[in-house]
Amino acid sequence: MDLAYTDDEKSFRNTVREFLKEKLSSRLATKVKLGKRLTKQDMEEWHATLNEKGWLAVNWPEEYGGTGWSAVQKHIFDEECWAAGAPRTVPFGLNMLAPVLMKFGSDEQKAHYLPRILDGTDWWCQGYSEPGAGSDLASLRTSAVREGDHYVVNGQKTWTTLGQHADWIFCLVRTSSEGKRQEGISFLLIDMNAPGVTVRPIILIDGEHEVNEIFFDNVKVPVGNLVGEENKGWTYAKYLLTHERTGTANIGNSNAALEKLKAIALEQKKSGKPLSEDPYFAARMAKVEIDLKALKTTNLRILVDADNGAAAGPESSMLKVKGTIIRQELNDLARRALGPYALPFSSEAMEEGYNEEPIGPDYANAVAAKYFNNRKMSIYAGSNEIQREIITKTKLGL
Amino acid sequence: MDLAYTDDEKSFRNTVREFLKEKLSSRLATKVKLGKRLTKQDMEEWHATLNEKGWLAVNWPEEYGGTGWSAVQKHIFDEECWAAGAPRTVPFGLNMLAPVLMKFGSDEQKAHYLPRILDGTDWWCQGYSEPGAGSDLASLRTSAVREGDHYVVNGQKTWTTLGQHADWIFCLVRTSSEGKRQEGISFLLIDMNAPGVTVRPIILIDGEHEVNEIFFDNVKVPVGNLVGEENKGWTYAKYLLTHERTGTANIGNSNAALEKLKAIALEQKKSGKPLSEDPYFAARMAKVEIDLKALKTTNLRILVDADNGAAAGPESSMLKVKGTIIRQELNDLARRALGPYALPFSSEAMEEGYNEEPIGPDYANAVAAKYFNNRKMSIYAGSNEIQREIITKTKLGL
Amino acid sequence: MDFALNDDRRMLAETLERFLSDNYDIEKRHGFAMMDDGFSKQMWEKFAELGIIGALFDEKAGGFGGEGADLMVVFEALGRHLVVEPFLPTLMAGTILAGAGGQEALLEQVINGETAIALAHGEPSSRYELASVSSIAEQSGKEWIINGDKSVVLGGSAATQLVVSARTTGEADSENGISLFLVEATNGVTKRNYSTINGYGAAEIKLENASGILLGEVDQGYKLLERAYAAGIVAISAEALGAMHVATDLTVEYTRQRKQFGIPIGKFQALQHRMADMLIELEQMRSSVMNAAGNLDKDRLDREKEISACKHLVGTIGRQVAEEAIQIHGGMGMTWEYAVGHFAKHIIMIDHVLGDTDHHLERYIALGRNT
Amino acid sequence: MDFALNDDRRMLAETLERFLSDNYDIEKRHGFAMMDDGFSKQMWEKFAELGIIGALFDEKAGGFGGEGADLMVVFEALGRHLVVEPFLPTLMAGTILAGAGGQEALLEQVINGETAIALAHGEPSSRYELASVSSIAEQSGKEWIINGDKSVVLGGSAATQLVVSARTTGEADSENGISLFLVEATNGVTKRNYSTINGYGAAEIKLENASGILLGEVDQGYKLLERAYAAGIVAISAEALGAMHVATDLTVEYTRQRKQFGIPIGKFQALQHRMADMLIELEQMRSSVMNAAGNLDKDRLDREKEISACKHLVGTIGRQVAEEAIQIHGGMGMTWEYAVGHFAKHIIMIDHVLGDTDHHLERYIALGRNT
Repeated sequence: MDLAYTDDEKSFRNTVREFLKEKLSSRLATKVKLGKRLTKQDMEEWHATLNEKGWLAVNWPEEYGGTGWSAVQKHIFDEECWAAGAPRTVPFGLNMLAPVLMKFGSDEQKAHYLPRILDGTDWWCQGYSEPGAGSDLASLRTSAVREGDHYVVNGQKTWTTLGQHADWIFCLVRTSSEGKRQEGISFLLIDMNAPGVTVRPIILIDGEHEVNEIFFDNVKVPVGNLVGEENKGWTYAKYLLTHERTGTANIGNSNAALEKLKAIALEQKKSGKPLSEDPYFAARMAKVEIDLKALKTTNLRILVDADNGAAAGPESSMLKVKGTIIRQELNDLARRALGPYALPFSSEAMEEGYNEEPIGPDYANAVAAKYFNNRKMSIYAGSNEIQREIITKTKLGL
Repeated sequence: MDLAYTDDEKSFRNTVREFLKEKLSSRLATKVKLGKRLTKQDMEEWHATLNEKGWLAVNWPEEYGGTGWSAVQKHIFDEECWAAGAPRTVPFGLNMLAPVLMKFGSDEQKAHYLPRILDGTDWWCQGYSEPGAGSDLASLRTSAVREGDHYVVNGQKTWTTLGQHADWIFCLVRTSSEGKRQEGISFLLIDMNAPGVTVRPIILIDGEHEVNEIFFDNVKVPVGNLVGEENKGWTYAKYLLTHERTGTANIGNSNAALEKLKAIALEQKKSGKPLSEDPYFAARMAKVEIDLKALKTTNLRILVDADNGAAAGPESSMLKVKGTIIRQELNDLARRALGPYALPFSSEAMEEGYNEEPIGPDYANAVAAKYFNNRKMSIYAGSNEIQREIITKTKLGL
Repeated sequence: MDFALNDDRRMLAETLERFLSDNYDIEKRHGFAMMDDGFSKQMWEKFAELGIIGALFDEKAGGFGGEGADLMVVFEALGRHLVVEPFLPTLMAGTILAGAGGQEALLEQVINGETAIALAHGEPSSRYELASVSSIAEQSGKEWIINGDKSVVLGGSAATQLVVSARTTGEADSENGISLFLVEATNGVTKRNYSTINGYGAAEIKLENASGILLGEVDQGYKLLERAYAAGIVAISAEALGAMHVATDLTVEYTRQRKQFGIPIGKFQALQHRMADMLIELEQMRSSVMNAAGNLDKDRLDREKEISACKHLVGTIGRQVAEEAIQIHGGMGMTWEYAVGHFAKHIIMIDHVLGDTDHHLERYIALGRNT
Repeated sequence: MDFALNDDRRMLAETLERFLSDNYDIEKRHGFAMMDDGFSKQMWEKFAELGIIGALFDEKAGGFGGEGADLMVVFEALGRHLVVEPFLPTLMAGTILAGAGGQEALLEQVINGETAIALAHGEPSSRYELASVSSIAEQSGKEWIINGDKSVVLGGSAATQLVVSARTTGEADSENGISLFLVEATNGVTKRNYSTINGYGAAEIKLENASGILLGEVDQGYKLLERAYAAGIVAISAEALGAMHVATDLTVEYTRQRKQFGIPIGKFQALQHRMADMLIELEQMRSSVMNAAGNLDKDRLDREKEISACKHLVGTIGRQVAEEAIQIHGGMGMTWEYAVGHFAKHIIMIDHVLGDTDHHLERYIALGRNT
């Protein structure tokens, strides 16, 4: 048992830090740190920067152009990126589709799609949830009917994050209604520009356009866009769920949020003294810091185990639940730290070009909005309720 | 809307307070305040004192020798008794059996049993739970088979509080296995001295003998001891559950515990200053005080509504859940306030006669034990889980 | 002890509830919030006609209410519909005008809905400290000249008359030496208007040699302020209660309708237990609002302890109810289109108005030390 | 970064676990706790034979362990069986003897199980403050004469040699001026022995002109104490972790067996979700114990922050796990006969040993200010 980083790991951290110092523009870092709205171009710019360095696909094996990093390296990279204010990478192509293609896709699919994810040619989004199929994903109804060398797709997907930017969507669709509900599902790649695909924005309570509904009206999809075998899509989707564990715990994100919170609590004054010296507020900050410290170790333990070939268990569910609890508590403390200045909100001030004087401190505008926006964290990607089911069911075997 | 006590209510409080000053022995009050073990004689003594004044049966109508008090009067009486350190009255005969007898018992039963509850001739205990029938009470299996003018009872009851002192037990027994499980249950009064009744103590984690198992081995019970109709016992038991709402919220008990906690926190020093001045501890005390303040009003609102004839809803479940949360939090704070002196424990020091010098402060010995003992509050009388079911099911109607 | 409403108040409650049910659905509400100054002047006039503004003030002040129970009834209904019209600023500034005396004509205009007023008290560095006033007022002949910055002035955007606190003597955080002034929002008053994240009109206000009329006695403004804050806290807490009620009802109803795995999600025990806790806390919240409302005209210490207890619970129970309402709704709870998210947003942001849950917990403890 | 145990430690863990499984069921444990001084001398000798006492100390001190990871392995196993023998007092007093140097002969006896030692540090009014020492030591020739009261001395009942803290200079709560002494528990030492509520032997100790041998340097005892407390906290936290593990496992298993309404209660979703939270927090607890153990020999500030973080979590997670374990068991969890209540009791009472959850939260904050 040795909890210290090795010299190699320390030097890796320095390399990452220097890269970020050199290549992450202060324009982007400022936007991220002030919680401003990122444009499609912002995200593409950052992907390109990472790809140039060969650091975009941190979870891919080297043979496909990935970094081949260890779990600890990925963790360090994630921490440093968040600390520097780098935008997060868009996960749909990189971390969700790619592993499925690598494991179940044809050679042609791999050769065609993977490089285009890296070089930014294709922006992917995810088509899993439907209005009637949230936690109960297997009840999905979007249908794909084989007609010659095409499938004809009809139905609706929802909660599709950043779908408004996407060139492609990977979908779970129903290709059969026989057998168990899980058995008739297939994994299909659909061109967002195909006739019959419509995108409708969903506006969230903080006023942001982040998710979408996607409608399919007799959309023709070439048979070659099927991944793996017909009616086996559920297996592929489940593979993904247990496969990808980096990032579930939100460590880097929470680290950065904690640092920001500390800065706010130092600057905000309560009866003339920094809020961070208020015993009650300090206690709440310390509690979440202590939780985060423990989760960092839990996360690394699980990642290192996974690197060493440990079978996937309910661990990623644990990381998801605790990670979002911590992140959301940090959101709550940040809005609370602002006092009355949590109230004013200007949507225009979320844009880069905005240069009026801020109302209250310059870091205040996005804080309450972010609190509301991040309520999604305990809902998406398998709600915390579903994660708790997975944890106990694995343990109880009932 | 007027939240102030009326002049009549204020003067009633004074009358109660003077009675307690005069009639509650300092011997008993000291035992209660130090959390010492009460003997059967202690409890009988206090019952007799109350009965002499006509204040024993606070929930009974006057025609049966009760006080006929309003909800607010009962609340005031309860608060004052706890504040003065009076023992709580033993509820099994007074508040559990009596209302059932009054509503469903025969005239003979009422005439025979009710006066004997008041004058202390009969000590009652309750025979509901069984090893296999806790929250799922309807699955009880103790059987009563009619043979001539007797029932023959076989089976086992458990968690019978103070059953070791009891002369009589009122039981739910199975008299039929036909129809729904609830339909074959009867309400039977059984003499604890009848041949075939055995009492086995259950020792709790704090070392106390408070609950018992009761075994029935071919116990002959006269048919006249059946309350109401055969196979209708479930109705009577349910009547009781929704009927009796005074006391569910534990207001008087929690009031007294809060005052005791404040006294401990004032006397215990942390870095030379009273613990009550520690911001973090003070915050936790204030939180529970604020919760209790609100619950006091919730309780009175519900009791006054009930006095005014409001139908029973899930309110008593709400009072039970929140009341026990508050009481248990007070237990937690009290043990915490003691610091290292929560650790020493002497069972002998729980006795009245003990007069060695205490280890640590004299109020310390029972505090941790009480914390553990009171974990029962969220388990007994319908666990808090069951209460939550009742609340939502009533509200959702699903 | 009596927890029931008298007939007048029951009628007031029914009138207001009926009016809001007919005229104030969530879509209309969003529309009103988007108007100039963040509310509908037409609705405001209708509220005046219905006597709702008058219900905030007692007869001496030209109204026909003004007790804690009146505030509770009115604001709970406002909270059930997320009403954006400036009731809270009107109540707070009006309470000071009434307490100071001599402003009957202005109050009449206010009650008629003709003049909008607001209380400009908080400052950029005062956080929630009531006695923290750095703005300065100096006497110049019969007039007072005021300089200072006022921040997050709710209703400040619309108000043409401002009640302004300023220091006439003492240290920046002393209770003594605060005076109150009536200031016309014209010469020497610069407003920067904006909307709060939950949709209410507010302003940052700069006073540069603004002239004001003294309200009440010089240096003695703190008492009037504290009383206005007490009324404001009863009101905003009742408003929060109303919003929590709707958020809980929407949630319970949603779980009856929404199916997953073929059954209503309301049948899932984990959700049932959490909703049970919401329902329990909602009753606690109602009790606490009653305690605060019922003590509004009692001794200062009794009043202020109940006030701080109540506002503390608004923050904690509010957070629980708002977050659970969103979580149990799932994605739907996150959308602009569906109502529940707006209720949650308002409940949470009320924690930032008139002192948050931590502030009032600390204040409750401090008040306890004085007994 | 490596979270695995090396082979030696894995063997140690297996040996100890096997021994305890064979010899230390809950009935036997209750028997040992009822013996004189609250433990079994025979078991203590066997532990010595197995080398478990030696595993607490490094080679310089005559042991073959003593790192954080050794403590974690040993005490987690002890916690899984609620072992009542005086490992914690031995570790803490022994760490001071080893740190002070010159006590190799005594340490050898300790490691062989021949001599029982304990650390007599806490005083009736010191609560959890490490620097709060009012006992006084004065030099008289080569000897030191000590007077004072020591309270809740774990293992004090059995110990024949005591490590005693006393003030040789400075104010009653100053870190500077504390010295440590080895005191034979005979002349001038009066013990009042008792059992803690969770079944461990302890004593109130009065020192009246007791004579002691100085350990380490005069006035410089605080550092040794802090290091001994750090080791003690790693140990007792690992012990708590072991007990929490069993409490959780018993609970999960109980819900698989126990039926209500015809189905195992483990199928009830509300309980499932709460058990999921227990399991999550148990992993957090393990991580935190690892963080503390892994930093035991690092820089003081790193070490102490991890130590206080860990002990804070022992209090909060411990309370959650213990209370849920009882609650989910229902009445069974309350009985002396069934094991889970005893685990819950031990977990809760550990919060009162070496500083509780609030104390360590505050300490963690204070340590953070020093960075």
